[in-house]
Amino acid sequence: MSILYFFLYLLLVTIVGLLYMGVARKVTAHVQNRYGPPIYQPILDVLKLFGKKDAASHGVMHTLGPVIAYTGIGATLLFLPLGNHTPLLHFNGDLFVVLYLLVVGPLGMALGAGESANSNATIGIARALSMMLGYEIIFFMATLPVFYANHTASIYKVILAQGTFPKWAAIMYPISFIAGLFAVQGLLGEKPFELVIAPHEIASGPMVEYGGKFLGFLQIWHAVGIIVETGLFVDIFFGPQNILWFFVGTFFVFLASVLVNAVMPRFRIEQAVRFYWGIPLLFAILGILQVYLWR
Amino acid sequence: MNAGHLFYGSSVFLMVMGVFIALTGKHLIKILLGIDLFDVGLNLLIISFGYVNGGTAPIFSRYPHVFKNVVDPVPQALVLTAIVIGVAEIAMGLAIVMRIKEKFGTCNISKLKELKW
Amino acid sequence: MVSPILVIALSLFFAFVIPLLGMLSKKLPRWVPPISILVNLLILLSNMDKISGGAMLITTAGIKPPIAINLAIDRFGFLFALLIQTVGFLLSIYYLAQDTKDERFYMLFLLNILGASGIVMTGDLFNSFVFLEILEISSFGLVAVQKDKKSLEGAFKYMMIGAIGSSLYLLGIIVLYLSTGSLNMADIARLMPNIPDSIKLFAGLLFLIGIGVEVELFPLNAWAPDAYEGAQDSISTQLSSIISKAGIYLAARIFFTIFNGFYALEVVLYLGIITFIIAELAALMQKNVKRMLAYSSIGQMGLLLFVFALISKRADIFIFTTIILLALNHAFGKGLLFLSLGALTGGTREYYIDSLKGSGKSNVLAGLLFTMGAFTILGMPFFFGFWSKISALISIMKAGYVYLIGLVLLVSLFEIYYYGRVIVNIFSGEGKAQKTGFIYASIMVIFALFIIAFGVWPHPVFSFAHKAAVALFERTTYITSIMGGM
Amino acid sequence: MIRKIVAFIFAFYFGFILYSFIYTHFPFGERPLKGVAAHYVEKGVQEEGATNIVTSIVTLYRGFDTLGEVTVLFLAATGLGLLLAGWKEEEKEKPEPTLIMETTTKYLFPLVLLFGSYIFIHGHLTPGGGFPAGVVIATGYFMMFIAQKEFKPSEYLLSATESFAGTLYVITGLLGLALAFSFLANVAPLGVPNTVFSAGIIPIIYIIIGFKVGSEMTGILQHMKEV
Amino acid sequence: MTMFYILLVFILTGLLTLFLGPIKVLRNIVALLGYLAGSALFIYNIKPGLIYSLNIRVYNIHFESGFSTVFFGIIILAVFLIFLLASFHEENDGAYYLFAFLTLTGAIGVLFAKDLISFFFLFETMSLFSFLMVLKGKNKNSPKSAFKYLVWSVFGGYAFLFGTFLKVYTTHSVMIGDISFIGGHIKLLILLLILTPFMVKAALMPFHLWAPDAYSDSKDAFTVFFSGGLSKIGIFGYFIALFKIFTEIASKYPWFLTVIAWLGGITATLAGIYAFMQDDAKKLLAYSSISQLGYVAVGFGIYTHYSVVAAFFHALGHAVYESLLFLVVAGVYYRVKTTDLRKMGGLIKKMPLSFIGLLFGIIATSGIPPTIGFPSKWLLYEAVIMKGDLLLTSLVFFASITAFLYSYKLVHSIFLGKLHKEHRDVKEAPLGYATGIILLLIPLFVLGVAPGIAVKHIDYIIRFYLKPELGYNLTTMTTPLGHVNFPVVGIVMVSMFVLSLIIYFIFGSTYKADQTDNYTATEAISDDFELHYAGEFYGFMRKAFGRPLKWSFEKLLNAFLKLFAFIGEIARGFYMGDARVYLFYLVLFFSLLAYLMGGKL
Repeated sequence: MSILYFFLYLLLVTIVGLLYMGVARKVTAHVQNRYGPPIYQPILDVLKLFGKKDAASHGVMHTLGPVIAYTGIGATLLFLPLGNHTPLLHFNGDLFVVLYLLVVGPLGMALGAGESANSNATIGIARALSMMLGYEIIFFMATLPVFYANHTASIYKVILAQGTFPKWAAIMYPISFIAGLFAVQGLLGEKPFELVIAPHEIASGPMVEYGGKFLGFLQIWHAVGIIVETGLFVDIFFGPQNILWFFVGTFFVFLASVLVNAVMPRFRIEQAVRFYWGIPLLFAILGILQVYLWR
Repeated sequence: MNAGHLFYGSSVFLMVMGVFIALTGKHLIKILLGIDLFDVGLNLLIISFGYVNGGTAPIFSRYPHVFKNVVDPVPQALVLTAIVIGVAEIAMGLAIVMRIKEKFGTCNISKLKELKW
Repeated sequence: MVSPILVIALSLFFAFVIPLLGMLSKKLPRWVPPISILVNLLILLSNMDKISGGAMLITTAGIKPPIAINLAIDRFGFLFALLIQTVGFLLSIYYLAQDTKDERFYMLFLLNILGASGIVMTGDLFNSFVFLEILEISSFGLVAVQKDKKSLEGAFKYMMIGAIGSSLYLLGIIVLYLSTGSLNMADIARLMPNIPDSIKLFAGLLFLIGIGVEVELFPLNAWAPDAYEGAQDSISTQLSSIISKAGIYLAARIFFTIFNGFYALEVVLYLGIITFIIAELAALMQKNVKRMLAYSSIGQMGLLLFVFALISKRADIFIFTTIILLALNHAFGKGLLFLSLGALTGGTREYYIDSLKGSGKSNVLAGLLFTMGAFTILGMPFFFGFWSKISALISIMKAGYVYLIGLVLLVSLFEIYYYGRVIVNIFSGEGKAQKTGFIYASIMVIFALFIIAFGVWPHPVFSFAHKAAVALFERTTYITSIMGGM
Repeated sequence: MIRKIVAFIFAFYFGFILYSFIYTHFPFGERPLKGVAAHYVEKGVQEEGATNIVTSIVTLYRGFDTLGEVTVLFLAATGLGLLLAGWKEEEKEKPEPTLIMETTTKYLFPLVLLFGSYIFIHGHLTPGGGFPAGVVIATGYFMMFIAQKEFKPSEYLLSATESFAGTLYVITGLLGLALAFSFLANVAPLGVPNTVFSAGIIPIIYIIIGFKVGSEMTGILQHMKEV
Repeated sequence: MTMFYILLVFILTGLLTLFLGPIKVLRNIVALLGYLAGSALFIYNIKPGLIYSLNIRVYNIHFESGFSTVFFGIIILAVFLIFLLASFHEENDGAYYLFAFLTLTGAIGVLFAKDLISFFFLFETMSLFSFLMVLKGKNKNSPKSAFKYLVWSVFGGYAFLFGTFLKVYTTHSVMIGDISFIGGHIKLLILLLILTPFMVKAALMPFHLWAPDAYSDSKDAFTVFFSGGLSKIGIFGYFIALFKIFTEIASKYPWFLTVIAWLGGITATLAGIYAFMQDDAKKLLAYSSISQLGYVAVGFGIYTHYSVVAAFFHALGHAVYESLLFLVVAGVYYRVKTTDLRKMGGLIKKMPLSFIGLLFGIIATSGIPPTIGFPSKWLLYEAVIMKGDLLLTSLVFFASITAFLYSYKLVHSIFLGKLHKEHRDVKEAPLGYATGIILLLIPLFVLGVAPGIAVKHIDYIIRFYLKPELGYNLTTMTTPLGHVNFPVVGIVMVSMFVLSLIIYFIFGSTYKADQTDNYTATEAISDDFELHYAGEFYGFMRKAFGRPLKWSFEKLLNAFLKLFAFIGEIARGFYMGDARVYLFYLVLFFSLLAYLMGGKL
């Protein structure tokens, strides 16, 4: 029974994620004064990709890469509470489990892309990993005060502790929240941190050698990724009390990110990393100081 | 001014001159002579230590008549040894100097600067 | 009953015989030193059991001390005599394998060993001066024997300082004679309390300079690097393993047994540590490996003297055990270093660190032996040096200078630095192939075996050194065993 | 100049210290004989039979020193020989000795040798002994070196004398060890003091020393001359 | 007595291999047999609580075994087995095994030592022979690196010795025992001095300067033991110093622990950054090793039951995956004769087992579940947050991000990307390496899923010193902050993987494409075309870090050394005069002393 439940869960999140992507394209198009594709377009794309007869593979790892990527993000999803809704699997100390599982996806993709022997792919990966030095640390530092203040390492407990509006972490720890917002932009890989894909520069980076069902995998990986990443942020800073609220929260966070994306140019990689070590880091540290002062 | 000043003074003076020459001399043989002078001064000093007021040489030529008042024989015996040792030292030194003169072509001490590094 | 005086008498006899033998055949003289020293060793060993607490008294001219000269061998002196003869024996074997030389060289060598053994065996102060002179004069000759610029210069410098130093030593003896009326060490030691302090001070100062030259004490040791560098390798071995050891013996005898630690020892305490520091600092940047070893040798002697002088702060037998261990370690370790350095250079007398590059690879044995020598000097475990170093530190601690241990260790770190640099250098790059003769190699291996055997199982050495230290420590026993119950 | 001044200051400071020390502590001639010196003066003649106390000290009481002393001289001679061996002789203008010198030295030489022998034979009776005697003998040779152009004693002979005398000295000492259980013990009969055949082994040792020192000094002089 | 015999067995094995030198097979067999004999003795006979002493005249050697002895002993012996397996294929000679076994003797002996002098003896033995091992090394730089290693380890050893003497002086006991009762601040000095060699061995900054060079320039097989085994002595030393010697450090000098923790954090971070800037596989791994050891220091610095368990477990994990990584690199070097990351690539097809080894090695290094790297990192984060040092937590987190960077660089540059032309005939690493890889993969997973096996033992070691707070059983851990069930994480991942595979197999088919069959923006490429992106990997990060990357302790140290060299030159000037000057010293000395004695004359 629970396995079936899990399938539905995964399917739901995947579809919602794909729809978010559709929204993103639509919004960006409107911002740029274009019409844009329909919102469901990414779903069609994925179906088409999976429907392709065959796909080129450069080797075992190249084949397994997208599979591992989806494995990682799927496993993460299981530990992520969608609002007040108890996650499928949970135990109290899951923050670090989530954080580490979150890495499995990029790692799988990186391994797969690496084997393709295409320099564009590897450069993309190198950028992706380097970017982590920027946004991951900021994200982590931004969320730490929340966990610290609630004396737990469980995301679920943090949600429970926040309850309703005035107790939102976003309001209690605004400095950390701002730092977290910066981090989310990088976490989602949107402009100005769109260095990994950088279509004009490195031909969509890690994805360059992927086609057919591999690309399909990567698409749904990305889709779930959007939900998981924004969801983590929303869980921690807004404490969504139900699943609807969760999706509303993730949607708005994502929308904000997309809007920024639409108007921003792209950083160079070292600029991006250094950017994170500037103001966001300051905010993150101030956030930590704030929680020290309040306790 | 008693005899003590004379004997001690002159032998110490010899020693001082020996040191002074060894310190300031440029020529190797001069330095060796300085050292020798030092030795000589020392030997004289040792001999003068052995003097006993009014004493005679410790040779009892009219044995069995024994003089009670003789000078100390021990420093004399020691000096005998010391002189010979001094001679040996100087002889060895001279041999070295001769070789130095041959190898370096000079006896100037400030030219002996092979051993530095 | 084989009288230990034969050690000296027979050596002299053999030395005098060498020219006669040289007239018969050019090959004969080189066999004299090994035979002579072997006989000496046998004589010494046959007397091993007879020497117990106190000193063994051997009169000359059939008259009891203090009237006549006597030999006084206690366990301390016996140990040093054994050390000197052993190293001497090994070196004499080494010379056996060298090219034909003037037979007078063997005479000089034999007399050098004789002088050192005489110093450690005699019980008479003036007699020790005579032997000291024998030792010194033969050393000048041996240093200069190469007859090239460096050796001559080294010999001359050594001679100048040595001559003045020993003259002052003589003056010291005379001062003591004038105040006690005796030249016998035990007798003087007995009468020492009667001498006014000011005379003691002055005599101590004179002895300090005289012995300081021999034991390479700080301001008086400037000749040492030059002489070590100028001399050929085996002679450098001799300088560090034999001559300086005789100096140590003399220092212990005079400053402890005679002066009973009065004044001069305190000066030695400071000068010892200063010597250690300055010499190690000087070695730090030295490019000429042989000169570096010389500095290291001076440094080790400084440490040894420092430890020795601690006795003035705290009377403890352990301190004497330590100096014996240090002396043994230094004798074998430094000897091995000089010899293996000679093997590494292949007799070219090119000692610069760059010219040694890769020599340890082409001559693996010599390289390894050099490394072993360095390790024992550095006090690495499984080498004898470990125990001597630990003992030295324990002695320093016992005397209450616990913070000085830090300083000593810091300075030892310099040692690691410069020895490590050489070791690394000889094992990197490619050197030209050279070979070491069988005898040469086996001599070095015997040195190394001593170091390792003592290092792995130090128990016998400890007990031997301890007994010797007791003999040195109990000066009243020494005095009564020479002078009779007084 | 500065060097000289500094050296002067320090050398004189050294002298000043030394002088003031000895002058305060060992006033000249006011020291009574004590310790071993007193013993030598009182008992020396009975014990060893030599009227010259210094001699008996040198050869017997402190005979071991003398053996060492002889060794030092021997060492110097051999060392010198070793260092100067293989010297490349340079041709130098040497002044021709005059006829007077040549002739007188020829006659004087045996006399000098005789005088030297006299000194070492009477060493235990009168001032002198083996060392001065040896030097006197060497002086004789020195005279010959200067005055006679062709004079050249056999190196072999010198060396053999030297070695032989040395070995004899040691053997004498060993005799003492064998007969009286003490090295250099006076084993020969003491005889009547103040006669030539007295004082046991002292004359023997002095004769040996005389030969030895004579040959060694001559050897040294000869080596030096050849350079 | 057994303890002594174990050491004796190792020493004798070393000597035997030296004398059986000429025949390689015989040597290998003897080494293996000797090792097996020694470790069998260890495993069957060493129980906590054994005591043995041996008298050598002045000194008494005291041995004692405790829980920590068994724990570290087994780690070291296990890693040594891996080293032996790999070294069968290395170029070795008699002295090679002699040095290796004596190093082992020292390392195992240190675990037994009960008094500080024996400890020092065995510790120096270990340092000395590992130095010789590095000196024998594999390339031109080895002697230089060995020199660096020697100087550093002796520096540590001497500091330890100084500390020992201070302790003996103040407490009159040479045993490893408590010093917290000593008055004054000298006990802190003692602690610091005693801790120094372990900080050096565990390459804690700023004592790490020797490590990258020594690790990368020693023989590949030995590096496995060097990094995996010997660094554990450093950890053991932390334990000895902080728990056995200064038991009340937490209450008396809490700031000292904080400093250690922060040093650990800085080490982890900076070493991680240096690691991903390296272009040499072994250098990269060396820095990674240093970085991982930094976490251990953090664990000790936090000084709670959780953190110390985490530190111990991390040390264990470090032994497993760092050995694995070095072993794989050794195998690769054996085949392709280079460790330069820019000269390899695409070896996955040729050396699949090695790839799997390296892959799981880096996964464990990065701390991704369900491998051995995860439990310790999880616990460490919880511990640091509980301590309340959020900045340190962030620093440690930053360090673990760098782990992803260098891990990927390593695996990509060696195994992924384009295969070089000259490597087309490369075969899988030989049997010894393969065995080693498989042997190491077992604990890598087993302990990752069931950490309780080890945690139980660790708890025994430290529960005597710290209040046991961590709740654990075979597969779970519980702290006040949270709870984790390791097999569940593993099962989730495996089942998710299976699901993804099913999706993969449902749709479409794949065909194999050649490596040159690539998107290159219409440029035609041939076999010779350099497609592999390995040079200047993360090169842009140099710009990101900018100037601070150029700062280094080494430069500071060199400046310091120059000062000493200058003093040395001055000291040497003393010995450069002519004979008259030397005589002048003599006269001066006389005058000075006479002047000082002054009126007394």
